[in-house]
Amino acid sequence: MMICRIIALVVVACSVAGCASAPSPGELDRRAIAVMQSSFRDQGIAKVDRLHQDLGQQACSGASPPPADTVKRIEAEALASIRWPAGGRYLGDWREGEKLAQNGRGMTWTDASASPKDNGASCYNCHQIDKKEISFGTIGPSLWNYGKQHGVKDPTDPASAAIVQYTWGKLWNSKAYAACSNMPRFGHMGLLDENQLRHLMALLLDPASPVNQ
Amino acid sequence: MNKLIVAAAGALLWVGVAAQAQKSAADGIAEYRKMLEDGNPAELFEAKGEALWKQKRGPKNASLESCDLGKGPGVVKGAFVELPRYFADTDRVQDLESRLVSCMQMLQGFDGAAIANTPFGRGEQDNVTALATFVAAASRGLHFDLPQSHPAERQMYEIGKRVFYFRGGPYDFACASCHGEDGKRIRLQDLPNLSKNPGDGVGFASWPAYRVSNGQMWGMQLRLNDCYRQQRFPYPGFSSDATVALGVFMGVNAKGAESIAPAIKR
Amino acid sequence: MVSRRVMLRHSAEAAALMATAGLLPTTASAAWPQAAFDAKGLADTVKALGAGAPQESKDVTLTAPDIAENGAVVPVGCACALAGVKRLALLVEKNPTTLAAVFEVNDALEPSFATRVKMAQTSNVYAVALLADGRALFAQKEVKVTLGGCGG
Amino acid sequence: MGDPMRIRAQAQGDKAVVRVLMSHEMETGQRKDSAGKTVPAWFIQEVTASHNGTPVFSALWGTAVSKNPFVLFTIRGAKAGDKIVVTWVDNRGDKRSDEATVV
Repeated sequence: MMICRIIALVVVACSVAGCASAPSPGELDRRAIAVMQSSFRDQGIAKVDRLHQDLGQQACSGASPPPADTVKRIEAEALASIRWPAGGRYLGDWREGEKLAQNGRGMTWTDASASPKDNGASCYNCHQIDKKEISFGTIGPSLWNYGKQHGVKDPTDPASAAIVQYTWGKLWNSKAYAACSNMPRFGHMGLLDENQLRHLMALLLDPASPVNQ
Repeated sequence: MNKLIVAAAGALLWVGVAAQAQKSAADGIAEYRKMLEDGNPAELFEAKGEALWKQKRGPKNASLESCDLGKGPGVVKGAFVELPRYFADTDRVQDLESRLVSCMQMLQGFDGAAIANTPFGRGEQDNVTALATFVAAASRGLHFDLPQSHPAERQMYEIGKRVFYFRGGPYDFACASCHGEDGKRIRLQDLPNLSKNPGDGVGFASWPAYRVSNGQMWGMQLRLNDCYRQQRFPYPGFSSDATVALGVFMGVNAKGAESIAPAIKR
Repeated sequence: MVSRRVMLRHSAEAAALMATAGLLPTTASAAWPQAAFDAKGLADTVKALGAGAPQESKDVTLTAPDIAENGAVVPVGCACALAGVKRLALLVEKNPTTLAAVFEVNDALEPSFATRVKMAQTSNVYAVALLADGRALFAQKEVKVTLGGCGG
Repeated sequence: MGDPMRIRAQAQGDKAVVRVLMSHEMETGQRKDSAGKTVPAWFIQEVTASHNGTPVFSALWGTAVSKNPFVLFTIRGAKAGDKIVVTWVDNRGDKRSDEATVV
């Protein structure tokens, strides 16, 4: 580790002064990592260890997607990581879900704690959900009428099991269905707890939720 | 398992239907932004920056009027649209704010490292923002054209590109998560695509900008700092290589874009 | 000439406002009508400014956006070309303090002003013209305040 | 006494449109700081302006006017070269005057 650091520093010095010959793409990759490691510091709950990438983060750090076999591996590992809800209870209270969806806070260096109870789900940042909220993002697809569009009349009906389970899985670890999804892994990364996820499930799938009117 | 895959495919095919009602909201926001353009408080910071530029200050009791921002000592007009660039005297690629700190150190005798460690909006760091606003305003209407002739400048572009796509942290975010595609929004805010040329050059060409939401003037360093905060990353150092490399990447991609800095933003 | 009239009216009004408020000003500016700035809602604020029940009128113009991207800065304007208008006021119904600003109207100025106000939430905004005969005429518009940015 | 204002006074026919930006916090007295203590109200209460020495404009403001305030008004009979002086007074008694020439 120590040796790596020293090499990194030498490399940065070289990169800043400009080297005689143009470095190779692989060499630039290494220098970029060294720049990342030297440019950040701990602040509050946001420590530099957040820059340690897992396989998926590393593979999805390019302008183009990773090779097909890597995609397959990331998705398979993510799918296997999903923890299904205790007692098979998938749905909570859509009202609580709406509050979480509106709340974009959590996990930044200005947040006091990384505990799920202090985190929002940031859904409206990227998705349309309840149509009444006009301030929504478009990075993800619209979720207006999500349950209705999927024909969910009773979420406990076995006929709805597939979409209910998919939705839980997507919230728990979005990478199970798209290796480089822009969506955070809310369950897998400990951002939200099971009950919070149930509330979001209800917002999307409960026939009584304003989303499905 | 099979059921899951079928459902996943269905969800992927199923696209949002309700974007219609948005048109009027977007028009309303456009109208609001237009109304704000008449009287941008950034002018207050521009005036303050101009006074600071000319004032004899610091341990050496000197002004910044002979500061070389890349176009020769004392040349302010046109400097902004060519930054970040390589400077031989510091042997570094520098953005506007880090170059201003170098000038404050070399000409006025300030402690550059101490300024870099000062929180945004305080003490000399606040003055750096005002100075950056003044320098940027002198290039309003000019078009971005960052130099890429020095090897260090070309290398910083390549590193900046990799920093831009670097995905990490508890939310798996990279700069590219929000700024890698055309026509996206967070909430109601349009997200400029900063990944290519031509792209939304105006995303780079608007900062320093006056932030309506908190009444603060933000330079590019603070803009990037708060992007990284929202990205749930650790804290980027002021004028660190990662932030300067991003400046080169975005600035080169903004080639040809007209500078509207200092702008007014949400 | 104008100067004398304006000055005279200023001091007379200051006295009247203080009398209406029924208390000594606790602020630096003697003319500042504390009671009017403490009042809640359109009717009470207009009353505290010494005018009668407010009437909606097409002769008053309010300029405000339909949607504000941020409630911290909402551009608003008021105008009224009727004879006898003494003051123009801008009000935000659901703010902790309804009254935002009062502009004196006189012959030296166009009876039209613009500024920016803070809005705590989506609310009705009013432009109120206060006339010499004690009448208060107003125009209103709902301005939506949206949540913006990443919200964190 | 605060930082200088920015005053733009532009002649338009027989009038001059005056745009003023003031540097001021405009604290509402409703906000709490990071330690949870209420930040006391601190805001401009009165803005006045004169045209060649004659008072023409007067406004009373509350805490709802935005930080770094902007105001626009139009003076009749003003022409290029005329002097406009704008003055603000805040609730602490701080005061600032700045001058501009109609262009």
